[in-house]
Amino acid sequence: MTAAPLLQVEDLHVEFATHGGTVRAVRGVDFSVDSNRTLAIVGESGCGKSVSVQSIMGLIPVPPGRIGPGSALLRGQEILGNNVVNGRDVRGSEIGMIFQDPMTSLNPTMTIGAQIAEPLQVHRGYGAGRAREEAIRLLESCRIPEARKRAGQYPFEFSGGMLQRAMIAMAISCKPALLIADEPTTALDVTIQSQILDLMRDLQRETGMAIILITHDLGVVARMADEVLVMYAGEVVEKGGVDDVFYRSAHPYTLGLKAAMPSNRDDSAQVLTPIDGSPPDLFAPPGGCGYFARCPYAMQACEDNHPESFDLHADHFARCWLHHEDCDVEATDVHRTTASE
Amino acid sequence: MRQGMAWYVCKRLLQGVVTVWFIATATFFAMHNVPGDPLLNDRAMTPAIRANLEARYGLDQPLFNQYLIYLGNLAQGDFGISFTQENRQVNDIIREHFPVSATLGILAVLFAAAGGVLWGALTALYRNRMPDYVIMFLVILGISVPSFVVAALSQLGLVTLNTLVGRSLLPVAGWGSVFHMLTPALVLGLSTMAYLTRLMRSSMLEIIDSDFVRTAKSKGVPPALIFSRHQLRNAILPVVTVLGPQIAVITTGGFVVELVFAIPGLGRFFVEAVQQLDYTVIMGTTVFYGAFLVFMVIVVDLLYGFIDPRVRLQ
Amino acid sequence: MSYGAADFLPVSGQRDVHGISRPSLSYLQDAWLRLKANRRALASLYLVLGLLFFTIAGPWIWRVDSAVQDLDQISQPPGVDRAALIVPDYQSWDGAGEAGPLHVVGDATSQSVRLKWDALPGANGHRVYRNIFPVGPELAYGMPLAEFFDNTILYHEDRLDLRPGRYFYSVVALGEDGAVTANYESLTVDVRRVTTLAEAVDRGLIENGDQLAVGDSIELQLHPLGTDYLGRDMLARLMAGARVSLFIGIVAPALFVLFGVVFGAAAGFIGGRVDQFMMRFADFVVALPFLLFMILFKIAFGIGPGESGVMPMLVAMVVLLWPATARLVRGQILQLREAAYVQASQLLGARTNYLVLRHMLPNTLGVVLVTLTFEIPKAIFVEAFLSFIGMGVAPPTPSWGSMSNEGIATMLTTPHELIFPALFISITVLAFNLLGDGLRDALDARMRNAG
Amino acid sequence: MNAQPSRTNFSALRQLALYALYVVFGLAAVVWLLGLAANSTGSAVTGGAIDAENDAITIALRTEPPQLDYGRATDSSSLTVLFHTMEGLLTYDDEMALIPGVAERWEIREDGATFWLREDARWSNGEPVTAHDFVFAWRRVQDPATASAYAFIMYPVKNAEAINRGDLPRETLGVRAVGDRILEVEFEQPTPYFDKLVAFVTFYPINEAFFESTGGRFGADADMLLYNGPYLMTEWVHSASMRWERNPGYWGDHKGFIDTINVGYITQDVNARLNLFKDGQIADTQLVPQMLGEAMERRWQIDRSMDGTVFFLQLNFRDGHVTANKNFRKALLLAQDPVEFVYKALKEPSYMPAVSLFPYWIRGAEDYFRQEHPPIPHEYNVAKAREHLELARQELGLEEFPPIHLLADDSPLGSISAEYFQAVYARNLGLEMRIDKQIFKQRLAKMDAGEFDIVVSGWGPDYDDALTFGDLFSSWNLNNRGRYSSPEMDALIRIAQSELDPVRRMEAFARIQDLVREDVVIVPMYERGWSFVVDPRLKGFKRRAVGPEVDYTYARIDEQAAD
Repeated sequence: MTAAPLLQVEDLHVEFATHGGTVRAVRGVDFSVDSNRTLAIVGESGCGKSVSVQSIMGLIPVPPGRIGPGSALLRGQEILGNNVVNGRDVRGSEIGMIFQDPMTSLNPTMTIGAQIAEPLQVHRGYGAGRAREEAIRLLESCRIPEARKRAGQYPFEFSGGMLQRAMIAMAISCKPALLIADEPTTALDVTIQSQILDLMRDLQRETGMAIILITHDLGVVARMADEVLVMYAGEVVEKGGVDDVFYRSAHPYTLGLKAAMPSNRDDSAQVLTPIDGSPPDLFAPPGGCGYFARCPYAMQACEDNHPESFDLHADHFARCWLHHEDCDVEATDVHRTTASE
Repeated sequence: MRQGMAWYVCKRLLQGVVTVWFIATATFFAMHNVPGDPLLNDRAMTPAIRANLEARYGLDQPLFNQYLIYLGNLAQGDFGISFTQENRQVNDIIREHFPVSATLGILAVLFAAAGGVLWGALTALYRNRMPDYVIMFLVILGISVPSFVVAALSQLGLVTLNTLVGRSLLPVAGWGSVFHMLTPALVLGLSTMAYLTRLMRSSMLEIIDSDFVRTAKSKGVPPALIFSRHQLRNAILPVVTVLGPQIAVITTGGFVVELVFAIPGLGRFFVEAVQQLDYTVIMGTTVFYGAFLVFMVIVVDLLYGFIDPRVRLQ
Repeated sequence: MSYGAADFLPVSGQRDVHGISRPSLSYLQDAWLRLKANRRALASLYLVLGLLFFTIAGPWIWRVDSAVQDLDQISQPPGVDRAALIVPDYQSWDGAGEAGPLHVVGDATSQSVRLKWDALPGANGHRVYRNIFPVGPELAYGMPLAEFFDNTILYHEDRLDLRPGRYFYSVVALGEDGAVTANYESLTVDVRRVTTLAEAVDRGLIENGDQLAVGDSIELQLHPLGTDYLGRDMLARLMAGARVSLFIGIVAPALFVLFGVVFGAAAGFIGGRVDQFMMRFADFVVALPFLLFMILFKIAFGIGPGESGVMPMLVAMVVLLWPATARLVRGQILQLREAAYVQASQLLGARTNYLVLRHMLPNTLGVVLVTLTFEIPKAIFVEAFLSFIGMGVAPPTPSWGSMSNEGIATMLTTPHELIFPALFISITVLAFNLLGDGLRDALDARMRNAG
Repeated sequence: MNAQPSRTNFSALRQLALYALYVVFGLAAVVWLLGLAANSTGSAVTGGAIDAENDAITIALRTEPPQLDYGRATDSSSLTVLFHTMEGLLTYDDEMALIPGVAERWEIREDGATFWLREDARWSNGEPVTAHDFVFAWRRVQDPATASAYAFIMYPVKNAEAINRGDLPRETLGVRAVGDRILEVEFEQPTPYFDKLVAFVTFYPINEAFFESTGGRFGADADMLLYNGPYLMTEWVHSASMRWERNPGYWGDHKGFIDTINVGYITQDVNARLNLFKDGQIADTQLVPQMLGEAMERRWQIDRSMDGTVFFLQLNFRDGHVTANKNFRKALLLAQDPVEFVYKALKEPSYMPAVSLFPYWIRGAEDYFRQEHPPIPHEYNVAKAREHLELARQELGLEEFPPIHLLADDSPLGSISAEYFQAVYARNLGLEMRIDKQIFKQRLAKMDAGEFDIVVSGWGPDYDDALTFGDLFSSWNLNNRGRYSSPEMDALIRIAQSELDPVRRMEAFARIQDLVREDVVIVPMYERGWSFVVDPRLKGFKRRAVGPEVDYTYARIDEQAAD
């Protein structure tokens, strides 16, 4: 059965008008995610990961932002632009979201309990008392000890990890079908990180929700994701199942990311190779491949011709001229499909 | 916790008492260093008359004795008798005239706070658009014209208004009814209102794009609720912190308005007392205002804890 | 589109690295760039420079003594006709002249108008009035110039602030009890502006008395912004006043901020009991009611003969206003002491002086600069306020505050005496406020992303 | 983040508007509550300037009367209040002539005076005003414990000065009651002007029993006084307002016509008073020169009066001051023109350029003193002034004159005077004047200590006699702050004080007038006056040269005058 995916994003574009001109932050992104699945979006800072999901959530201020063309269908219904489906705001009810820095992402003058209860009051119409009880239950389910006492406390009384748990509790309070986690563990130390990730996994198992996980940490991706989306300069450069992307990386940028990531498998003299240069200026995106200037395999075609998206095999795509059938450049570490399989 | 609080209040009050003593001492010695003589009058005095007057005010004592007597009286809350209004106790003067200044001051602060928060929030919501520019221009105008000019002009405006209307819509000067207060309080609160508007605007702008507002949006909280629950409340915090000192500044700084609008407040007394070198009134008002200021700061510090949970529990 | 094999040849050699290449900037350079980008702040900076130019260079360009009184042109608004006729020197008058009903003896000039009249029927004395309107049915005769309680004196010489134009003089009979009656006689008089040779020489309009003769016409002194109540040139006074107001406005904050920095830095760096003690002292000073003590100190320091009173004001401000800066700087220093790079520097064996001068003070500079800019308008206002309650600078030294205060009295009749000084205060205060805003935005890292 | 305008958040605006509404209601409530509180600290004056229906008027006073304990009062504001509510042995009528007050007749002899008190003079508690009340009051004034600054005015009474010094008991004062209605006074020396003295507040009676009952707060509040004048003060909110009501127990029917006089405002600010007048809130107001233009435009009937005070530059005769040199002083006198000063610099039509120490309204033997004895006219002669200055320079053996210290008070007029004379003497004599502007009490301290060369000062009358000006420059008068001293002057003043023949006495004053001019003791500036405007419905309002500044005791409301 091939029902429509839970969330289907097609040809998403986002721009920002600034003093210096228009920043074309997201340029034609497609992806989809289904219940019980986790989609990871990886990429350098500023590659458009957060902007993509924030535009879906309606968190991009308009103006200066401008969204479109493109569509984002939640269960087949358009949510891009208005976020209201059947008269109900999907934010907080259908889609929950957690953010990078839990310290600043919570209102310092409201109790944790009240903030968790807020979506329930807004979307479910709960009364204050019932919402509060539910908030306490949610805190418990997010493994916060002494939840009743904690619910009455303020954010500054919480540690970072605790806050992120509270954020999760808040995001899932209305039992959303989709949880978007925007770099949820970046600001936390390693042990807490893994606890948070475990918690998310467990919650997914319990509720069957879909998760979009934005991160630049490939370790997190490996651990959590079912599918991976690699973004670069506002575009998707590679997309596929987690194993495809990791072990059969088909884009030089993905390879570059992997090379720059420490791995805990061999702790011997490991050499991390940073990617030279920096991403292109999104005020005036290059006509050709955005990675051209940094790519070790750059070819004549790459400079002026925008790469097509090549379907390597079952749901594994890469946007690189190397996969063109006429290309015979030597690039051993790039997984070339059509030739070998 | 509760005990800690009591101890904290005690400590603050004790510090306050020491501060008041410092103020009293500074005032006393500054006062007695002022060249001139409070007893002098247009008509010269014979040595006999002069001696009589000195004895009456204890000025025949050595300075340090005077200081001790003064402190002793102060400890009993007695500021002595006025040099110029010889039949009145300075205590009476303060008791009768401070409420006037305080009333005016409270109203001015209320105007300023209400106006500052409203205008500030409005300009932030309309940032970089016409209403923002217009209000900010007025605000800048409000802080760049000396208060006595504003006071004189507004009084002239009242006269013109009343002439146009053909009857006394608002009193031009004086004190005694609600209507007497409105214009002076507005004038008095104007610069504070301008200051608070700027403060509110910038803190509101900081909050508008803050992470937790984004979180609230992601929860689907309706805009009106985001504004009132998440933005306004947090943006007001810095405004509240400056409100305390502002109350004291406004209440003590009402001279200009009191002079121009013929209001029987304590500020006017102080200015007149200085011109007359009325030692006891000068010392009385200064120490009283100093104590008031110290007290207000303590009260506001304590109150602030109830508004900002971060302060309360530290 | 189709691609050929040539398209897939590797690119060799240098590629233009596509990236954001901004030169790295020092903190202050960065701040300067940011300030330049803020148009309002930049405009205010030019305004401040303009004011300084006005104050410092102005008197070299407009070489008019601010103390010289031109009593022929008192409270003159800008841009009035300055032509005057030269008449002989003033000679006193004892009422000589023909008798008759109310008439003018000699010429009616801005020097004097000589009136003579016959006793009105039934009068026990007379009152002489001058008006700017003809006497109407309400019998508003105008302003009373003189009164005589018997009929022995039937003349009056008006020399009261005469300006060129039309006046309506009335002589009113006084009744039995000396009260004004409705029995009056009126006369319309056109007054010409005149001056004498001696005065013209005195004012430097001509070299000596031979150049012109009685009956010639002459242009009186030019006063671009008009004159004040004693006929002094407003422009020159505004420049002189600028020196006082800006001196107090800039020097006083500079001094107390400097003292505050030293005090605060010392307290913050030494720390411990000394810090506690120093800050307690600062708390005391903060607790002093500012305006009250300002007034008190102002009179306690006193002003000697010929002194302007600027110095006592300065001292009083410095004594009372330093603690705010001290607290601020102390706070900053305490933070910086914990900063990693300072501790690193300390570990590397940097000496205390070096630490404070190289690392700590430069990093508090931004805050201090912003404080300073915001204190300047306050100081200017304090000066104006003291002038208002009569404790400002001593005459004849002008300041913008004292000039506005004097101008308030004549707000309706000669508004230029209020408008100009008040405008200068407003512009200055405005400029420094905007500059302060701009500086804060430029220097405050926290604000780097905001508006 | 960006400078782009953001989309208007209308729901936030609606929320804001809602809050604004709450705030407005909240403020209204607070204002209302505060209004209730303010009633007790101010005055809710209604009825405007003239309330013909209730026969009431509203006026403004310049300052709060600091001292209604009339044994110690010294200032014009207190004098004004006391003049309306109290009465001494003698008082003034609307023409400023002395008329009977509590005393119905009196007699002044060389060695003393007798006053016969009227039967129907009553205190406001119904008790009669008796001779004992005067004896008590006068003794109290001289009692050192009272510390009366004006005790000196009573020194002509026998033993007064010695009592005040503490050398004699207060009972030895030369005043006694013969029964309830005869007051006998014994003089220290002949005092022909004693009748004029007793009109002054220091000589007012005090009811001893009432005084004791006030517990030291005599005169501190409206109920801390007993009244015997045409008005009773029924309410006194300090610094804010007073209410004077017609005294039904007052013996005469020649004053006190208006039922209620509300002092609705107390403010020094002339602009505020003008605005109140324009707004129809007060019945009269003073007009300073800058206001005359507007007053004419509004077609007001502007009035004028003399204030009684003469202003002059007082010169320092102490050693070491260049002003001690007569030629220098002459130069100062000749080099300035009071006419120009008054008409150009001050621009005040009610002021008169001064030519003498004595103001023009002082009475002589028959007519005005200055009609009988005209002063030498002023001569403005710069050339002659420079000659005298050169002589002075030679006499003093100076290369150049040191800077001259010009002491002035902090009033606007004090400043203008100082600035004007600084410029005049710089222009005409090339002298450098240093202005020394001081607040009231500091200026007095410097005057007493002689720390000045020239001081801008004025002298107002205490009583209606030439002597109030005439004895100013006696060598023993402490108000002679320049320490001018001349045997001739002292001799003349002795005559003026004790001579019983009015003609001879006035001749002495005439010689004093000339001597002041010859020796250049002062440089006369102006006689102060008032320009003012009165509501046309108020008739009989007076401004006075001696005693109270303003006098409403003869005022009436004339409704016909209203248009």
